[in-house]
Amino acid sequence: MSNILSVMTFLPILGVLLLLFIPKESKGTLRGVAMLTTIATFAVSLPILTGFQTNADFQFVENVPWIAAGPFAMRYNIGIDGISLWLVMLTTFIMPIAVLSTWTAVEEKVKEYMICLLLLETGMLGAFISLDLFLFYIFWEVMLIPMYFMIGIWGGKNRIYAALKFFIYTMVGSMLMLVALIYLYFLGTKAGITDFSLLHFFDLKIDPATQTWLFLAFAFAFAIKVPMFPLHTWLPDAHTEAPTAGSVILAAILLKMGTYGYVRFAMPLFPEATHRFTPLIATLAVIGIIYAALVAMVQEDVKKLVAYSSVAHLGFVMLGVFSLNEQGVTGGMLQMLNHGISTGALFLIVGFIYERRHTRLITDFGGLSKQMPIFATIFMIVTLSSIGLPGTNGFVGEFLILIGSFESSLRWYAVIASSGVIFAAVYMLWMFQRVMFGELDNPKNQVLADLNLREIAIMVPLVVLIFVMGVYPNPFIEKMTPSVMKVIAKARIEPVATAKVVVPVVAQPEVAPVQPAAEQPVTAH
Amino acid sequence: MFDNVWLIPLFPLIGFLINGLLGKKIKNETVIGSIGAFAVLCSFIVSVMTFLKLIGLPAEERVINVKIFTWITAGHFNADVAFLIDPLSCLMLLVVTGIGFLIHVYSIGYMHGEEGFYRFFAYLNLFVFSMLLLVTGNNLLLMFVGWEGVGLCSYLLIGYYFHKKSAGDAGKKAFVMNRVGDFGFLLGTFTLFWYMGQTNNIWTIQFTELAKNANLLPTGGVVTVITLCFFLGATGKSAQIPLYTWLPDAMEGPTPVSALIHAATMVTAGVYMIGRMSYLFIRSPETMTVVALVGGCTALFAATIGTAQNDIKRVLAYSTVSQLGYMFLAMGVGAFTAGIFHLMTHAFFKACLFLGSGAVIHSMHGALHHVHSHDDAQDMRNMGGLRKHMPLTFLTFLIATIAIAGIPGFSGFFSKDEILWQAFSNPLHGDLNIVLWGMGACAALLTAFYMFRLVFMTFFGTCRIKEGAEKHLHESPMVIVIPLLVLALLSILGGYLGLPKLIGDLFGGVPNYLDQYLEPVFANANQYMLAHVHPEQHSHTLEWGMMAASVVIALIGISIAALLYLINPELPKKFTTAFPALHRAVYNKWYIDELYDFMIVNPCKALGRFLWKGFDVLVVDGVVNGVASTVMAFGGVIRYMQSGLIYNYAWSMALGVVAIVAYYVFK
Amino acid sequence: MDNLTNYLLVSAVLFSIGTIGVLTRKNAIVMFMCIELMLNAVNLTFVALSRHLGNLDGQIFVFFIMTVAAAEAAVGLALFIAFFNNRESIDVDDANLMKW
Amino acid sequence: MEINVAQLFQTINLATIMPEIILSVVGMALLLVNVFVPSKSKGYLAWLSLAGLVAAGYTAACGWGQNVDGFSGSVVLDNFAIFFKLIFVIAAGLAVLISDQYMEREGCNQGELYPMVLFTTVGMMLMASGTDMMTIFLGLELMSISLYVLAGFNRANVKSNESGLKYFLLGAFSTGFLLYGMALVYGATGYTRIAKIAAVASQMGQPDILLLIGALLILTGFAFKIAIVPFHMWTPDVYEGAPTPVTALMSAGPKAAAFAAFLRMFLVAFPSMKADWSDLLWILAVLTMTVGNITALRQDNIKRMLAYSSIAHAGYALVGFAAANTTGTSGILFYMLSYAFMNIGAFAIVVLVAKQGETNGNVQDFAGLGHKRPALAAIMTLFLFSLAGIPPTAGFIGKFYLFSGAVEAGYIWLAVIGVLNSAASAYYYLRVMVYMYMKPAEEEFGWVSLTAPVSLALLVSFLGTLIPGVVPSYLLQLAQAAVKVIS
Amino acid sequence: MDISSIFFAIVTIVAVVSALLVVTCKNPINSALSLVLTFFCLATYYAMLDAPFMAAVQIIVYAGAIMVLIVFTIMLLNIRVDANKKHVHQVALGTVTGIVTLLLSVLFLTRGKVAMLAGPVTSDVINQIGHTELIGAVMFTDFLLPFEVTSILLLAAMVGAVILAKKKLS
Repeated sequence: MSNILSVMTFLPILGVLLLLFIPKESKGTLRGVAMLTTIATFAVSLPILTGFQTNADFQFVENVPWIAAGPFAMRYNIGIDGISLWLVMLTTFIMPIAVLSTWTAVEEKVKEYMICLLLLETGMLGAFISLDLFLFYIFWEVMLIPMYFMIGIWGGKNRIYAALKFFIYTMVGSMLMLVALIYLYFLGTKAGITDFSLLHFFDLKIDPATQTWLFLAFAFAFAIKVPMFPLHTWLPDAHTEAPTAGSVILAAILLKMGTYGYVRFAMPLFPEATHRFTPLIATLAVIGIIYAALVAMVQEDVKKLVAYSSVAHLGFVMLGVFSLNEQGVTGGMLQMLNHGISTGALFLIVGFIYERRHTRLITDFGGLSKQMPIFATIFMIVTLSSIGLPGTNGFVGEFLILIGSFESSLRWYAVIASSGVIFAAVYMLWMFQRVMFGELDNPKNQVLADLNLREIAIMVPLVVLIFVMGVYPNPFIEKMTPSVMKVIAKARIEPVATAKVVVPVVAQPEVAPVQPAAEQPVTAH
Repeated sequence: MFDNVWLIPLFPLIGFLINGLLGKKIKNETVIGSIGAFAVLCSFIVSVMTFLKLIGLPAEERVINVKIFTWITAGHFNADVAFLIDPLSCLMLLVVTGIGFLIHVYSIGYMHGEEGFYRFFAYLNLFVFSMLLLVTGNNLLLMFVGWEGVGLCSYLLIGYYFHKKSAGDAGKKAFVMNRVGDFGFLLGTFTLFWYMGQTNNIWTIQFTELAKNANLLPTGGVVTVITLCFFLGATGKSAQIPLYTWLPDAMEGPTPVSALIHAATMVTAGVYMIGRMSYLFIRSPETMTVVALVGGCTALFAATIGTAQNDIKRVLAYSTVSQLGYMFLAMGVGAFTAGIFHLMTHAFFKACLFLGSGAVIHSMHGALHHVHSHDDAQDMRNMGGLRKHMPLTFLTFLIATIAIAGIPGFSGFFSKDEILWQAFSNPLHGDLNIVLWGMGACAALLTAFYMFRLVFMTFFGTCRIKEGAEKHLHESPMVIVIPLLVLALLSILGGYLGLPKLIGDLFGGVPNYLDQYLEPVFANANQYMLAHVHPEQHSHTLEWGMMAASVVIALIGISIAALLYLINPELPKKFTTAFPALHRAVYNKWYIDELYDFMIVNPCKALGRFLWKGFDVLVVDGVVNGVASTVMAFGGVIRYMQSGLIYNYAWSMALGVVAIVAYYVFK
Repeated sequence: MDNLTNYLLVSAVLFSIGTIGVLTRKNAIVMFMCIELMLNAVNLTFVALSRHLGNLDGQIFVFFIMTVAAAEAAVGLALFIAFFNNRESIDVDDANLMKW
Repeated sequence: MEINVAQLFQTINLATIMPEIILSVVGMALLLVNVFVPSKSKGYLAWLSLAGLVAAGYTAACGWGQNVDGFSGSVVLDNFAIFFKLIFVIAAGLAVLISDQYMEREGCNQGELYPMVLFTTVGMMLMASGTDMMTIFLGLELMSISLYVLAGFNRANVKSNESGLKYFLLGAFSTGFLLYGMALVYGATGYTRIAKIAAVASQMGQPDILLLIGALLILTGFAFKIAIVPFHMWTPDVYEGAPTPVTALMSAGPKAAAFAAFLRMFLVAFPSMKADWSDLLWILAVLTMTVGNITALRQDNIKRMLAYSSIAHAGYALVGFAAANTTGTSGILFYMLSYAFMNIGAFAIVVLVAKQGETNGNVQDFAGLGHKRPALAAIMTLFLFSLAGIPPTAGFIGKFYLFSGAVEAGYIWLAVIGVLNSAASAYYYLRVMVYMYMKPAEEEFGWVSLTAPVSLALLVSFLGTLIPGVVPSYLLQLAQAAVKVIS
Repeated sequence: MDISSIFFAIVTIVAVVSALLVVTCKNPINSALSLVLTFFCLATYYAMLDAPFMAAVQIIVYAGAIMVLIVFTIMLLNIRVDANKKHVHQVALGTVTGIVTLLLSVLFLTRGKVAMLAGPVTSDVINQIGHTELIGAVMFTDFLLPFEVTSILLLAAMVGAVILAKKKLS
């Protein structure tokens, strides 16, 4: 099947069409169809994973003309490489879980809800597989719409504010990116590029001043999505108000768009600017890590706390990605997946207790461990994954990021970022303690039921992945390595000869001569 | 040959999985306990076999890496899941699995009837697994896995009684403080990896590789930074100044946990780690000084606090901190073997002490329960005269106490004396030696004092327990007593593994087995030391003299304790009334916790709150919403230009025309 | 040439007076008359220019402007009447239901 | 002066104005038919006029690519004109389709509406086709006078009166400036034919001040029709007061027509002064976008909101004009077409939701539409997203080309201001959605009757908004071909 | 200063004064009558500019048709004198704007150059062939289309006027 990517991407749309013909009263059928659609999408995505060749090329490519008018030529050009592969897999994997998570939480307007979810899936998959800048932009914007509705219609008390804030915040960024995109295209046409295909632009030489502006525009859009300090304030609102599935998708996948955007577009397209802005971005990332941790510490709302923890985690991702060496970028990519899984799981967990108690205030809970041991166990595991305990997925990513950035010019940033490890433990464990430990003194909490089978079924795949990725991350790393190397090769500016050479560039131990230890003069008397 | 090493951590892991996943279904305590204990026993057996195999090898071949699978590869960073079998790790394996097994057995009795029994054993097994990873991991990262893993288990086990707020707090405190240390560990790892790679193009975090290439490292400088980072990690895990405060609080956990984790094994991880990387530490004299001073200070400082505590476990906890200080003192003066030696003997007698105190508490608790009293079962002021009721426990406890006090013939004497002698004689720190020795000696005095204070208050004198409860006090079941006996035995015998040459010579050249055994591990460090510092030759007389001095010191301490708590129990009260401020300060642990709260915890929270309400909400969102509302306000103003009056509209048009025309006319 | 400029200036004066009228009066009919005045000023410009340029295009234009003016007058006055029917006024101040 | 009649007839070439002829004839016929149609069945007139429009559109489309002129060069039927004529036909057709229901509800179901719509369309077509200032002027006046009438059509309604009155007075006032400008251009060049003006202007080198001022005054005249700040003041009031179908037509048709004439005059006659006027358009574009959007933020009446938004949209289109390159101008064409679909579609929904007497026309009254009439709400959502410029809609593609034009011409800051405006505008479009989906209905919806013509209008505008958003290539190529003849 | 200049000056004074009266008269009827006077002045100008046909049309269409319509409407609506609402600001702003307009016009009119076309239609030609005939020849050849469009325009205006001015709907 040569068009498997298209099939995967547009399968949810098929589901939407099906949903349209189901009366809105038969909620069970609606949920079932949505569930089946997402599972089918996941099933379709599996051959992509198995058929993926471990090399740096784009695979499963489809490339047909789409728009051609005036100076522009857009193509329906899609494909995946090691970088997008896992994000696509993450998306298809999370979606059934998201659908399942709302089985009982959403009772109103089920039809619209499911339609939104499926549209969102198409949008996200499309954005990950687009190799045409214009196509990417389209999907990028399309994603906003269902998310906007999900927050606005099924959200909490302050949902309208949150939805509008989310939408307009993101739109401001992406609109500037659009201008940059157009400008880039016209730069390209002068160099003989005839369409929007990303691959063509990789080879485009752009003068540094122009790069700066273009990079800023792209980076701004992505930074909002990531979100990076200080553009993060939409996130806590959006997360707090969104329904569970919305938060899960937002955290697990949507935020990755930002970091993915950096890796896929901003960095390889504008290497000089990347080089120039690395300190700035690293600074913001590190501030984000510490800042979000401090703020998360004093949150009273569990969901908001998790939302701020997202900001911190993505700070790590940014730091890793901008360290521009294999460890850092690989770590960043891994951390994206990890964050998707663990923070997604955290939001699900918050959703579980919210569904039971209709409150998310930490002070309303306490001692739940006694009443809900299975829940407590899963919550604990996810919490640990989130604070990056070795053996869980969170650790591998974080460690690689830190070691990568430490090795690069971002050494001091890495030092400060490492302290985020402490803060993460503080706020997560404190929250865990306040919710799960202590006396079970609230009568409302004394009657809570433990997780039911459906909820366990939602969490088990995530928990399994948490450990699999923590204990045996190599398969994940291997598939992305060639692509990561390619990105680095494109985005990296070799230090000028006169500059102080500090770090040997991607030294290959087996090739580079290793001086035998014995020949070293031993300082002896 | 060592292919089955992976079994060692595997058994506890299996035990953990079985108990953790199925424990709730199993329900039968005996089965659960047996699974837990058996898993560790299996590990112990494999460890013993491994040990035997290892000593069967020539000394120079006793370093074996066993790779299981590649864990992480990214660029030139590579970390395997692989085990390092060498004398040091083997010794630790034996200690961990051996004592671990005893404590598992003990726990079956001790934890009887507790809610979440299966959980306890699952955690305990997980802990053993993590600890085994820590000691056998052949690279820094795998060690770190164990390092954090034991921290986690410690957290889980401290918070075992999660419904108690204090337990939750203590667990969190332990984890966070450990994390501070881990931060140091990580930084150390990064710096080492980067520096080694950058200067020598050796990109590795594997211990044997690092050891092989340690000669490439300079003295001081970067190595100081690296080692200080690692030492920060060690202070966290091993409860040294400044990160020691979590350990006393950790006594919120069940007593077996205190024995296993917070006395015998986990807290020694820092010492082990320094031993493991002795070749690094020795290359930074500055760090060595820091280690020695911190160790000495901690030993002394914790001991002072220990003198004023009334909670039986707290006394032991401060004693642990203090003893760990000794170990660091040893490491800091370059007496690595002595440090490890003390680690081992301490594991024996401190486990014994904790388990003994557990037995006491158990008994007290039962008795108090019978009379429906809410008195604190751990408060020594409620105890006294228990000797009669729990003779076996008393016996083992006394043996362990003598051992820790440093009475000749018992294990503690040998190890502690070795440390004091090294502190005094090792030329590494020059004139600082006297200070270091002095601190050690004072700590020894205090140790003897507060330990015997504990014994006297608990087992001697009149029984101060609530009326009617005394008759319910009884000796513990065999499942508890047997481990005590074994440990007491070890507390006596353990010392003879590392007889000082001086004494060994007395008995016809009995060698210092431990020294010989560990020699290959510290060879690199020792060689370096030999090459760089010139040991002064000390006369045997001096050495004998020092030994005698330490015995005298111990005896003085015991005497004072006897005087104050046995002979004239009114004296302490007088003393406290005479110096109320001092007593209060010591009793309240020199207010260090409060200081930390004031200096770090509260400012952090305040900062967090400020950033949230002040920056996030006010500034960032203020700007965002401000822009929005400014635009909206503009809209509100501009719309009023739309007056609805035609002549206004016409005027606007005319003005537009005039403006445009004027611009071009005057251009 | 001078002759032409004079005409153009006169028409500019008339045009400006018309503009002032539109801007200052409130009676819709008077406003409309002022607009007619403006159109006439333009007409004068056209005719003068046409005469000067020696082609008749300008005058034809004026012819059409007059037609349009007539049509506008018809429609405009009808609108005034319709407005007056509802509001009993032809003052533009009264055309103020819709604003902001 | 002898007139050679045979030669005259050769130059006339009636085919060039065949669409106009058809519409005029149908209009006049409808005036007659109207007398015999009972007032309850005026809907037939709608279908008849639709047929006329389709025929006119078809005739126009048949002339694609031929680029013939007629009436000795005072009119032309080229691709540019045809593209615009199709826009007018679509706008008028959609307006006609949504009229019957509205007029019946408002109790002013007079058959004359349809001929007036056709006449105004004729006017627009002449503006697009005119190559002589006189033709353009007369087209403009035909369009305007018919629109004055249409704006005040509901003569029992005070707001409608007021709307007509304001539109008329201000329109006539702006005509004064337009004419003065034309007079000056005539004086400076000696001609009224655009081609000849262009010939004279291009030889001038440094453009004469008279010509320049003339061009600027003409600009202000068109600016009034397009509703460019500061000539926009009439728009909200007139849009609010006019009968909704008329507002729909007004927002799409005349704007496009004015752009057609504007583009033709400036790109054909005054390209030599491009440096002068494109800077001005830059400023006007910024002003127009910003004022339109910012004011729209605070509107509750949805017609008024859409009126302000139409000002903003004029600003976006001006961005393309300021760029004055093929990308930008073809963007204007595409945008005007999409705008006709999406805006009239939105007005159609407004017609449906409103109650008798134009009550229920506030944003708040849309509360709960999403539950009660999900399909309607969904369609409205598409229109709003398109207006906000969010893919995959025609509105987005249009904006993309407009801003691309600006970027291509080096007006990057203009594009940036444009997109920021676009983002700000999202707020008030989203606000409608907020009410539709996120707030419960405050009172029960009346039975929103969906008659066949309105359904057709909605379907057409829905498809017209969505399809060019997904596969815009063909239309864009047409627009490119259309602007080729004037650039 | 020759006689035609003096005549021009007189007509100009009358035209400007009557135009000013249109603007300033409180009573619409007076404004209307003043406007008629202005129209006559313009007709005079046209005559002076060798455009007798335009002069005639000016009188017939403007003074005759349009003004009658306006006056008729004024009478029909029985409009009284402007209700004296204060609107000083508006008057001031409007006047200033108008004066600026005038100044600007003067500036660009005096600075601008009118095309030097020297077309075929000179006063000799006009005298020879006749103004009306000349107009007719151009109008029905070059400007046939606009002429035809005016028919539709007038039709639309007529229909519109009828619709709008009908009695109130019942």
